[in-house]
Amino acid sequence: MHLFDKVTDFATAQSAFFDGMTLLFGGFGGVGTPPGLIDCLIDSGVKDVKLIGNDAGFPWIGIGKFVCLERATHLLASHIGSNPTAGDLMNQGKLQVEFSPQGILVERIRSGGVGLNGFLTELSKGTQLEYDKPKVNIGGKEYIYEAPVTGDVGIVYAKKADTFGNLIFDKTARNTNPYVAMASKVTIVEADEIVPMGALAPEEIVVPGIFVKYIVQSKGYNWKWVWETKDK
Amino acid sequence: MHLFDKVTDFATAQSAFFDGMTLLFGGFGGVGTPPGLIDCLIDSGVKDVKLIGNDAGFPWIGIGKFVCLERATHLLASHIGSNPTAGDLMNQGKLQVEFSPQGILVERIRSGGVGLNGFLTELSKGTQLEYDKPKVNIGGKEYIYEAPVTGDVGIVYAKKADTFGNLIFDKTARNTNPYVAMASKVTIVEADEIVPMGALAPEEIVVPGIFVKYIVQSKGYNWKWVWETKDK
Amino acid sequence: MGDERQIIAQRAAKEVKDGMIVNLGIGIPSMVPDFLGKDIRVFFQAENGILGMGPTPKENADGNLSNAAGLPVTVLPGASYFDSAIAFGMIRRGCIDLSILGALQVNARGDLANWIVPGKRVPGVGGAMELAYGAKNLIAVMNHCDKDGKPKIVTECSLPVTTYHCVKKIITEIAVFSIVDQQLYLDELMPGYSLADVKNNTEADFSFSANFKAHD
Amino acid sequence: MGDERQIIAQRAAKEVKDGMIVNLGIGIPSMVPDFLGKDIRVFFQAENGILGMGPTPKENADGNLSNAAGLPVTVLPGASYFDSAIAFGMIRRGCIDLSILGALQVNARGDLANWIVPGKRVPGVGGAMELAYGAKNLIAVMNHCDKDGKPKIVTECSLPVTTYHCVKKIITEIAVFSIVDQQLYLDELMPGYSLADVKNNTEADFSFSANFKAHD
Repeated sequence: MHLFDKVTDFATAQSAFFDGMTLLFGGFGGVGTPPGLIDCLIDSGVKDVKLIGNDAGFPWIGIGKFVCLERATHLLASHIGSNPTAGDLMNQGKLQVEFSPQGILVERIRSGGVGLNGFLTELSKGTQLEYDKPKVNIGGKEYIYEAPVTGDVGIVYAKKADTFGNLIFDKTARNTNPYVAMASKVTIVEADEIVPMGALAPEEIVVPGIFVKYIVQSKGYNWKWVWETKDK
Repeated sequence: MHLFDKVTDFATAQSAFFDGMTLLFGGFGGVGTPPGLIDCLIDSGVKDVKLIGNDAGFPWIGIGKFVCLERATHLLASHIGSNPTAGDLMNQGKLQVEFSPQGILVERIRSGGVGLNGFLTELSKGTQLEYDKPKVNIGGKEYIYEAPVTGDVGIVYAKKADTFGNLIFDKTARNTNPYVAMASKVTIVEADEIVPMGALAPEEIVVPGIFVKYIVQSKGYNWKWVWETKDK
Repeated sequence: MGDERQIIAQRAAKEVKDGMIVNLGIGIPSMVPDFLGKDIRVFFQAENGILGMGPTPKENADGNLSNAAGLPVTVLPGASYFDSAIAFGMIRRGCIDLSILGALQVNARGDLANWIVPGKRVPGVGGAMELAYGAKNLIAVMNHCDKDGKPKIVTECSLPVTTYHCVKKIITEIAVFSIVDQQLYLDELMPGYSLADVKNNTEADFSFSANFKAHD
Repeated sequence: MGDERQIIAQRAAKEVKDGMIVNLGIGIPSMVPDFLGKDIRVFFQAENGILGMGPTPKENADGNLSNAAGLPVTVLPGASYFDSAIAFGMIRRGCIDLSILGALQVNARGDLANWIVPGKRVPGVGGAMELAYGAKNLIAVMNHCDKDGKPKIVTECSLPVTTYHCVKKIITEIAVFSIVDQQLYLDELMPGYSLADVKNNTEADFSFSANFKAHD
């Protein structure tokens, strides 16, 4: 696969998934989680997956669909409030959940994505969310060490991708996607539209293609349901 | 000054400068350092300034003009190669220079800009650039602690600003400017063009106006000289 | 109950001043914009990546334009989109003038508990910890007592704390409190409630603000 | 001298393969693009914030479009601009297939010294430390000896080290070396030079590569 043509089909993208992998997923409350790649993940049959992303989605939207299948062993997320099944699995000991403050989690993903070795913060000091994270004393003050996060595979949803993998996003579907793209060994992008190199202005590109491995054509997103279902 | 109208004149912006301040400046080899604000800084007469930015500019471009006036006591930068006067002042003990790897320096500025407490890296381990930075042992491995950086004042060059301070940049004049804007208590933006709110597409904005205090109208930039002078 | 929540939101709206950057939590806080005067121009931030949110769209909601609760929104002129790291950068950096959050418990020192009821509800912390840490001013809005009638303004939080010493004001359907230097002060009574109502329904000890007033 | 530098750049160009992401330092490395074949499609990255740099503009140079050395460039279709933090994120993350840097000294274990001559030249490290740390492959290009005729391929660096164990190949006007597992191997002689020239001008001990060849 040449540097300048990373467009492929879902079947090829699917071959990147494996049992026991750490999977980073973009999205915030389902918005911006690539729907076709979630179906592709479900269809792959892989299990024992360690999931890392903003939240557990909804049972019918985003990563939530996969979480409900009990094929994930771990979830690192900021909340699971929108997916009661995730809470049930956690209480039954079937899913190990680690909570992180939302902004700290995306910074941990970014830290991995830019090749740094984690960072210090006082944010969760003295709370349950300290867990057993290392404490570091700098200048007489104690901070929590937050480790970098990387994924074996990352799944990303973009508005447009060129064939090199330069990405732009759509409004609040951007959220964690840029850092998921940067922090994964194999980054797979589902794009609403795939365009030739040169079709995106250099200035508007949010994620340079250097971070992307595969690009697949989306069949469209489905998270308008999030609130449509709520309203009914 | 209302949240939605931060446009002012150089005289008002100048009142933000004070003796002994820590000044963050955007720019990379002079490109992207706000030329009007440098002149404004020189004209202010302030002294004992602690400077933080990518490099020492050229003697006639960027922060270099100010450095040559011997009114800075400290410079934290990745190189001073393009400004021999900076090297002379350092050797004479008139300017205390701390070198940082280029990408680590911009991450230190970013760390301050996003309200984190510094980060770990193994980058400069065992070299002179470790200085006396704290070492942190995580999981049996030793890392260098890089402290966050913030400025009392930050000077930024943008292509366009709206009156709220939303910013877009021009090509490689972007460089460190977004993080200088985020990491300074008083961020002053010199913009080539000032536009009404709504004139910039929400998607194209690189720095949200929330980080900006003052906006001044640029009289144009001058760093084409960088290489024009070299060629002669 | 629905009415009480609206009354709380209406009172909280008075704390929103012209020119502020404001972040609103889900539940009661999300009702605050309905009660803002026309002369109040503020920018609402959402931690999923918007600054400058406008009202809920009447029709043609965009699936890719929602607030942090996943509900459809619009944007005002001057709005910007950005990624979640920048969104929380703003929050931790202290760029949010006012954060209004729901709460499960607040104690007299301003400790906030709003992320977990062990063994029962485990929603997770979301962005609450960073908002509580970073906002210049944090107001907790909530019903004065929980569903079982137990006080939510307590001497010590029995629920796990989200952030210590962060709440600066509490607004309930019964009263408004301030917390200054880890001391709880009664600012005012809400319409229809008496000092006895406050005393009977508040576990934490409190003093009276210098400008305590029974009604507006 | 100018000619020698061109010969070094021409040899270095052979290491650039189709589909690579390449970062070039200032000096000799910046001449490498002049010697690439038409069938080699690569993307050049500049750490000030470009991926996909094109050739130097013939006229109408844009003052806001330069490479990391401040020299005017153009961009190719598919290029992107970004800030310096992302630029170095790419570099540390290992996205650069090949970095070609100038050097003051390289020792037999691949330690690179190229940022300071104490008491004389104090340019500062710039982005060299990160490129040396992060690039998948690092080639040092330099004259074989310094201006005083002293060998630059040394047993131990006398100058402060930029990064340890990072150089994988050394290209000079006299020879090409590889460094594998901290061992120095002579790969080939450059045109016009003999093995005696190499031995006379190289301080570090070296072995011969399995595919050592005198000339191309």
